[in-house]
Amino acid sequence: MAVRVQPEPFDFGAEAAAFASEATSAGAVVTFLGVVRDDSGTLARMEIEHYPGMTERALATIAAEATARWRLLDALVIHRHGALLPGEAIMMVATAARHRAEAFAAAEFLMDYLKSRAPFWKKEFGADGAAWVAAKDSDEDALTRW
Amino acid sequence: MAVRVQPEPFDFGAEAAAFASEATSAGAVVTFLGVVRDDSGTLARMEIEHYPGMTERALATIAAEATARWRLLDALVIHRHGALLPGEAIMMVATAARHRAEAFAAAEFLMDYLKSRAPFWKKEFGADGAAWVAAKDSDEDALTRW
Amino acid sequence: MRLDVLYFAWVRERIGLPKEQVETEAVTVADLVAELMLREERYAAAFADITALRVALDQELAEFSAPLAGVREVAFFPPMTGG
Amino acid sequence: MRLDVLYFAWVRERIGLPKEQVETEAVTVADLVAELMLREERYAAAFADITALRVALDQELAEFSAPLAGVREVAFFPPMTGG
Repeated sequence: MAVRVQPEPFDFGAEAAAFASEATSAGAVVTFLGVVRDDSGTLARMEIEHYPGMTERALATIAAEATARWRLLDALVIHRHGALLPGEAIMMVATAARHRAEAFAAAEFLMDYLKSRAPFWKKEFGADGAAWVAAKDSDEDALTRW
Repeated sequence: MAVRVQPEPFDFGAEAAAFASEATSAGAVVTFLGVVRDDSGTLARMEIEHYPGMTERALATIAAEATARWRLLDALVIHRHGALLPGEAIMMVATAARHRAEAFAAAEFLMDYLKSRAPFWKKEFGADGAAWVAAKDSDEDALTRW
Repeated sequence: MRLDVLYFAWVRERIGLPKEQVETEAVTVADLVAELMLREERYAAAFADITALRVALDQELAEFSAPLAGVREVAFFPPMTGG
Repeated sequence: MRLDVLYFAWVRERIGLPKEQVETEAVTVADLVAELMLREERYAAAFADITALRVALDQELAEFSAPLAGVREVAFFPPMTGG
């Protein structure tokens, strides 16, 4: 199980390949990649603030819970902070399990908890100024299924 | 949308990276990788038979249905046939959508349909001889949720 | 009519060939199965438990009650195990 | 007691600093919030709608009714938007 919080870009393909090749007894590997979208076409950049110390603890707690609950063979969470451009990767999650149902459920659980329980805050800088991204009720609601 | 049926190995990391980099307006990319497991420790190899012609049609139909239903920006299915060794990648699926819920649902849908509706048959060759892998009721049941 | 009949996985192994041409007047898939089972023991063995089999007509999954009119290719195989 | 109080995102921007030390006798988080709001308009503005805020005690999410006894670090921030 690994958790990384970093300002630097990460190489999704290389991380996914390394994760899969190390999970040798897994039958199923699921990855999720989150990318900065620019729906309005006016996004100059996104800045992600986080709470150093608590972030790593929250991610490790979430990953450990997913690992125990779905008997994962391995789990990986990488989350960036700082300035990101549209199209850049924000974060990724990977899970390895014997069967696909566990790998999928654990990856979705990790994402739902990351969205609402890990101390990250996104701010968008565009043509019309800057604004903090508001939390979505749907993200909070997504937690109730677990 | 792309569907590939091939005996050759594929490079999961490179495929995942290429898929993600081409889905430029996606906020969410999900990949699934299926690997030959050797639970008993006695598996020498797996052989996957398929129905040339129908396989490609079935996969294209499934991928098109997933794309329409979850408004995917892109979808990829790669499935190998022929002889595979334990630890080798059997197949992968990738989905790109604006939001994570759609990308996850479409990937799980693709996997459930692939398991029971695409004409592939697995045979395991081990120390005790060879045996066709039996279809699991749970795989058939998984289809009822969609 | 003349049909291409294909067999996969253990159906292929039991019958002992992957493909053959069959001249038949069978109206449905079930009729064709009944006809094949009368041929030889290996066919009877392959089709003994029809609930363990699946059929595709011209590369689309179908029911055993489906009519064969207009069909060119029939395939018999066990439940699929892809993924 | 002396607490490290941290602010993130728009809470940080409204209050105008990321971190400060606060000497307080507040029993609960809510007491601390009430005390801070009396200080200056910028605190009152930041804490005006408490339902829009979250709190962490020693880097664990907590309720506003939670006691501060034994706590060293308190952080206030809006609902998180990671992922």
